[in-house]
Amino acid sequence: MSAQPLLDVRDLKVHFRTRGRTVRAVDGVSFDIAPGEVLGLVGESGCGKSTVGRALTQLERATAGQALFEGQDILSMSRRQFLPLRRHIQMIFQDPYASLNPRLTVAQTLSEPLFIHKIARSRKDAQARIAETLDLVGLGPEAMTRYPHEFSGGQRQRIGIARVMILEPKLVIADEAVSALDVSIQAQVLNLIKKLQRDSGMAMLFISHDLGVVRHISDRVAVMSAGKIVETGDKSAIFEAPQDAYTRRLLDSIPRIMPLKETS
Amino acid sequence: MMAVASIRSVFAGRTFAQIGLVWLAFVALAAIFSPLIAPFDPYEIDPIARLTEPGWPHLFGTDHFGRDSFSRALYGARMTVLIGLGAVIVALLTGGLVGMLSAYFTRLGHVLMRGVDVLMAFPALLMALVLMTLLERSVMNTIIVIGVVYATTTARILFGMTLKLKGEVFVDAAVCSGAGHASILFRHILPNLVSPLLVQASFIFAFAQLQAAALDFLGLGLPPEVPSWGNMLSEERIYVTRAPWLLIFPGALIILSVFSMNLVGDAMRDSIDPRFKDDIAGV
Amino acid sequence: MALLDVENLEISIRFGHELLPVVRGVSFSVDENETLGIVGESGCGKSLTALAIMGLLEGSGVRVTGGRMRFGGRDLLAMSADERRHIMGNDMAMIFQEPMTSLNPVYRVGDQIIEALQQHRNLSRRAARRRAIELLDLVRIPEPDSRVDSFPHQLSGGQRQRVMIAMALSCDPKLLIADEPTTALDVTVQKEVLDLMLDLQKRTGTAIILISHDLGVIAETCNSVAVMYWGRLVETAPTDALFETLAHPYTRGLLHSIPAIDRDVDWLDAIPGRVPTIGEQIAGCPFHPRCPRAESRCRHEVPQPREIAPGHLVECHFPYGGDR
Amino acid sequence: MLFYTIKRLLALIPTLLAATMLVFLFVHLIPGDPASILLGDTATPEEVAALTRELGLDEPLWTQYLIWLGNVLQGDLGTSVFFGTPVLTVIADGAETSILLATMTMVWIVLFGVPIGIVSAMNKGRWIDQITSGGAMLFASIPTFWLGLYLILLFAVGLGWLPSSGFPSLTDTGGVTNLRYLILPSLTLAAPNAALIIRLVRASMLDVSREDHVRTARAKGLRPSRVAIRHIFRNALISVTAAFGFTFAALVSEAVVTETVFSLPGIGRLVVQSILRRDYPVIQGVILVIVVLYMFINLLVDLAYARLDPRISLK
Amino acid sequence: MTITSWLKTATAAGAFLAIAGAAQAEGVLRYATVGEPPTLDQQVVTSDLATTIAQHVFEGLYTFDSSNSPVPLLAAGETISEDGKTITIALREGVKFHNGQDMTSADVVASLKRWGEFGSRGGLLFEHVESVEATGDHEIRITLSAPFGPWKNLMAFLNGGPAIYPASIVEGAGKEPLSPENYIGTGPYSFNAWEANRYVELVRFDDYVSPEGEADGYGGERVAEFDALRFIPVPDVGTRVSGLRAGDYDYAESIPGDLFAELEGDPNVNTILNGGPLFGLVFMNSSAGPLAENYALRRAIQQAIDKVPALQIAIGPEGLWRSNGSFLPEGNVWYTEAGTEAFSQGDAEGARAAAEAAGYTGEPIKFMVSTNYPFHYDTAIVYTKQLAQAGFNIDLQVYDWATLIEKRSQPDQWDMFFTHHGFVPDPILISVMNDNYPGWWATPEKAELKAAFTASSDPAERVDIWSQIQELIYEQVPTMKTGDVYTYNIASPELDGLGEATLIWPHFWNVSK
Repeated sequence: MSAQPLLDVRDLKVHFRTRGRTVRAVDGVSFDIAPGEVLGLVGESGCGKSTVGRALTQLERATAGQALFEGQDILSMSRRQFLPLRRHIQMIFQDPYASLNPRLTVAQTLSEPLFIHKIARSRKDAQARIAETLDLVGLGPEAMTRYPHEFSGGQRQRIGIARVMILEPKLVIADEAVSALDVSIQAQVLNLIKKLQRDSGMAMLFISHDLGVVRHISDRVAVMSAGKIVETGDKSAIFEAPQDAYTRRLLDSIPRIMPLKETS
Repeated sequence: MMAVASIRSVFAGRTFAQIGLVWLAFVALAAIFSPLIAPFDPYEIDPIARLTEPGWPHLFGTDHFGRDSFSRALYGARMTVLIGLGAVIVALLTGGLVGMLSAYFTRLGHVLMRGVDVLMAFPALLMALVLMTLLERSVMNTIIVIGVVYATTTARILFGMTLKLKGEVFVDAAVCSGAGHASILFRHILPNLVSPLLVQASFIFAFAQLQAAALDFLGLGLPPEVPSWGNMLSEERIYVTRAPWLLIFPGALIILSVFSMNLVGDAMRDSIDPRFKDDIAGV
Repeated sequence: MALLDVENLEISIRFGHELLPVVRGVSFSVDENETLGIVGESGCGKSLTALAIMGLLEGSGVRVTGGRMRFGGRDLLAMSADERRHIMGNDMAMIFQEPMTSLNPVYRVGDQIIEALQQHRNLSRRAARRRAIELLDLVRIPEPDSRVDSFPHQLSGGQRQRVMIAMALSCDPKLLIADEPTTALDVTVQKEVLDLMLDLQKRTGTAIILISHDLGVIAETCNSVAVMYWGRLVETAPTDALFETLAHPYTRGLLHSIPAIDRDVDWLDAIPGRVPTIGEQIAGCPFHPRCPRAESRCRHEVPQPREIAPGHLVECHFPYGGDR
Repeated sequence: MLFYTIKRLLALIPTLLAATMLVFLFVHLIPGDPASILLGDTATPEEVAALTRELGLDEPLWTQYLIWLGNVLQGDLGTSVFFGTPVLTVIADGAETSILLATMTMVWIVLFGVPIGIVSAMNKGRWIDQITSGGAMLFASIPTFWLGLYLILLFAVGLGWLPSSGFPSLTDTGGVTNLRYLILPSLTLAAPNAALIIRLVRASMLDVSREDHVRTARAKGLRPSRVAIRHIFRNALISVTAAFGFTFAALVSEAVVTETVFSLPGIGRLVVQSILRRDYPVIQGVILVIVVLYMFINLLVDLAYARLDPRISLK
Repeated sequence: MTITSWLKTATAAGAFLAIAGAAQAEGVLRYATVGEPPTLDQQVVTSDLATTIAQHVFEGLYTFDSSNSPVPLLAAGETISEDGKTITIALREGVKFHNGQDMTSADVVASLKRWGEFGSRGGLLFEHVESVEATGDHEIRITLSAPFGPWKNLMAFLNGGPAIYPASIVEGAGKEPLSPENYIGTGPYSFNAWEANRYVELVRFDDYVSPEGEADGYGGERVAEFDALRFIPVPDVGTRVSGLRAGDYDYAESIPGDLFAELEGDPNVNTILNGGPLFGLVFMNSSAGPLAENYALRRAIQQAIDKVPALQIAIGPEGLWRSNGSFLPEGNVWYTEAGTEAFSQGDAEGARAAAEAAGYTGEPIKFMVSTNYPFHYDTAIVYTKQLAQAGFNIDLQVYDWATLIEKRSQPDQWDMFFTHHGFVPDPILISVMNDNYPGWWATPEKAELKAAFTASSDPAERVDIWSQIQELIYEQVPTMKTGDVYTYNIASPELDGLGEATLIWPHFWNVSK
């Protein structure tokens, strides 16, 4: 790992005030991600893992803490200041049905970031880039003029990934990116994400509740519970020799398919 | 192409809604072509031919001015369309904008929606009454007043719907792409509100007719000489036994049109995003 | 004779004027003390099968269009609605996927259990309440005396699912159908709920049909497994046999698609293509467009179930481990 | 619950204050002045000016507002310019009719709306549903005054079964039988609103029937009627209740017309007449009372809502 | 339940309700009014409705008989001095107020004084009054500065007239109308209750002392047959008609002409014509605007209009209106055809030429009308059409009555407005004679004639002067008469003693059910 992390999160806190009560969704979380590294963030529902991702993209305002992206604190930036950095910090969402605007064609969805970040100079330029990116995620150029409802779940998630990849970001936050997909499709998309990550050398914060998926895709893993990170480490360390009691309980709970023998 | 297909799918198998649609088309045609089809000048007074029974050439009879009711009814279609569309435009433009902006900009919303709350506390007709007395009786003022009355409910509805859409993942996705406020509001949120807004518009259109008729009845609506169905009813209501046709025809026209609009709205509501169904009151 | 015998079940959905079959030719049986797992991806028809057995399809535009279902020797499809209701919740009970929404939010959980009890048992309200508390205790809800008066929203997801189980078990059913009972729960809670179900089964001998998309859950819980793909049962076998053989290419593909928890695999062996939609027309074996072993025969001929080992049925022309 | 109620009541104050200001402003912007109307045709401008001064209508608007507000806070809504009696008395006189009318209307709405809505929902798509929901929509499409006019012709003039108009107080000769004066008006008023409730009950029941817990209830082996009433309707009632606040506002609006058609001495007609007479204190008073009542009813609806839906915590 | 049995049940239920309805007290007259009167204080109010009600409660010294001549009511008789300046009026003795007190000259003097100072029409007489004093317990003396012809008519006209109140109430009372608890008069019915929006109720006054003589018009014997009179506001005319037909009211006023034939043919309804017609007036602005001093232009407007179609449309049946240019109807002593050749010409072309000659260049003429009175509105619509044909640019402004009343007091807001006038027994009472009435007609010619008119007490001379005034009205056109309208009311056939026609206001003494 390189000495300078791409993202360095220090004591991140996100608290919500609802009905006079304070909910400490994220309560002092610190981690870092090196360029090209995949950090898996795993935990059960409500542990605050998604909020970490949302805070890093300013979808949620952090209550305290720092997140240095290439040395700049992105948490303290205004919406306007953060805009140029958005290109480098992108997010893949869980629900491929909901994350695409049903009223926009694929081309419209994909061209929006291109024009906002002034990557494409012309419509033609944009078209070319979109076709290229769609190809990258395994979709044909004919997809451009179609609307999200004309695609299957797996294809929609590919579109979601294309929207991220078209900006060639340095850091991708994948929030339960494959949870809503059926097993057979999930495998395809996981393979795609892994391939794209390796090919582009982007770093990734992979948020998931599924330990198997996290193990498959991550280099390092952080385990979160009740707003705090209980254990961070190399994935083999976490999965083979968990130190924390919670991590152990989590791993023990996973149903396993024992009698696995290959016959062919 | 897509629009035609979706209209077809909305009304497929709904015989009544189809009939309603056909009727509304008639009303629209009458509104557009009334000067061409009307056999008489709707304002032409004839002291001799007062209160003539329906027949030829006065299909709907004549009123106490001796004016041809059929021609007035045809011109009345104009008022129906004008008031309906006008009220819809006023309500959606003012109320819609307030609702959308309030939901999107939370702090502004606190202030604006409070104001909407205040206005909502005034029963619709009461507010319309006071406003109409305040202004002069004119077509424009009637439209504005009815539009304003429905603006409050529209603001509420749009507030709720925008709030729901604001929480949608695709809005988050747009934010992550770097989209600005205007782009999110008008490119991402608004297009998703088009069909529920159409439904809301159809209900406003329908209720505006009843509201306008009630105002006409109370003598605070359209200027009385304007040929509108509500005026026809209200001006000639003392002739209910003396010249029953003067109440039956315009009454039936109002009921049919409001009913049709409700049927159409209802059919459209069943086809929109189920999340928004509860937001639109309708009938 | 098995407790539940499903033969050639066909379920169709009304789509405009057409009836599209969504479950076709499904046969299986369940015995007392047995746990049958039905596994498959979304839209494969596993939930509809469960609802059909339970008799809950009525009024949904989906209905049974063929086959037979016998429960305790009686033909379920020939029964009147009243007779069917007498079995529902009594001899046969069901728990559902969403514990958050499966309980009526406006009634106390105790009352909802009592309602089930009083429907089939001639109990006084006081006795029913006592029984409800016992049941809550049975499903290991802490402080059942006070929890009986809680509203569903005051309970956690896991607790709600336990209440559902308590309600389902209230009349000592012979058959319990659990449709994705743990999908909405966290893994730690999932384990507790599954353990509870098996434990109760041990005590009561209830037969269970467990429906899940999670092979792991099925493998840990069930005696036998039925794998569904696009409305058909492609492979049925005792659990051990199934995972040992993985005879159907789909079963095998499914298993290989799951990222393992205890090994590092660089690339997953994913099944290519996508699950066909309901209305699609596929000649021959429905899996052939995605099948690594497909040959021309698969494109033309619909495979029939074959027994490749005792109790191990496969719908495939060229199953793994079979004679080619 | 009590704490919540108090909190809600306090929260009403700013809204109410804004509402009073609006009422006052609107009413005073209306052209026409009470002095000229009161003095009639032959009054000289000097006389009008004198009376205007006497009525305090020559003060700046905001002074008038503050004076008025101060009096309102002390329970004094002023004196009717037209009647010369306290506004509160004038309103109280109209209240009997309006409250009885509203109550009777509500009874019809619940009596017709709820059962028909339930039957309609339980028979979704069948002829009985098509007739009831179509009929409901038709009724909601009829102008109130038109309906009232024909009801009078049929039942009062034609058949002579019911009185045509007016309402002698319950304390008048006839006592409780005087309620028959309110049958036609309340039916007129109920028609569109019952229609609304029918459709609402139907729609909410259909929505609820798609919820998971209804499947649970059916899985218990409950009779369809029990599922419909105890599980579907009970839950649908929550959203139906919310509509009652809305219905109240609609009732007030339509009561203005209905009371005019039937010449009922209620608050609705009082508003219209007072507007025509430019009786500012009465207009203000009535609107204020209605607004307060509306807010109060909304509060009641919210409280009922919370009682019906245990998920809503009032803490 | 079969259809027939359902019908039977329904009919039975209906019958029950109908019977319950008939339980209404027999001795109550239910009168459906167009609205509510502002007050019953006759001295200050000129509303016809107020007088209809109040004439049962309050009485003046004189009233009118059926030929519209003043006859004594509370007065016993009068003597007038030679020079016509001193009038001594003897009062009837034994007349009681509703509070039990005897009516004496003190009450009459106090009442007259307040009327003279604050009463709506009191000024007309009191301009000429030097003093009013009691000359005995039941005698008063009025001293005039100069002979004043119409004094008796003014005293007999109760509307805005000198109703007699107890001195204790009227002393110190000002312009402000009396409050209901002070409604104490001498009439056959006493004031009982005013339920806002619901009714005004009068009850029989048992100690009433009636004037002697056969009932004739408002004069003669008055007998209160009802226990109570209830005046119920029913503003919607359709409801008034339906209500009377359904038996909910015994009497309903102000019914549209078009329903006359139908109602007359209805055995359940009696129609009662009003004897004194009312007439529409279009006032012209003499104070500001294009019409202010331009009599030629006003005459051109007058020339353009044919009054008949408007009457046909606004009123309907021929019998209910008369295209009559005289301000007082045919048969009345004040009837004169002076100037009436200009009344209804309908000469569009002539009018166009005349207007041009008068310098009219098409500037808009603001014509205000209210919808509260349908016949105003209907007439205005017809006139507007006719004027448009003659090239006038009429800007018809439709308001509600309250707005119109406010606007008409502002000279810059209007050029013409529409109103109507009730029948009056003396032309001095016609509003256009009042210089302050909106329109503000106060030319030297008018002043001269008016002075002569009021100074004379010779009936023949007065009629002659009035004809000159009427001629002047047709010449200067301060207002345009639209024709006579004979309104009618409807009553239940059960009412006895109503007679064929009403004089001015329907009264219910000598009437029973």
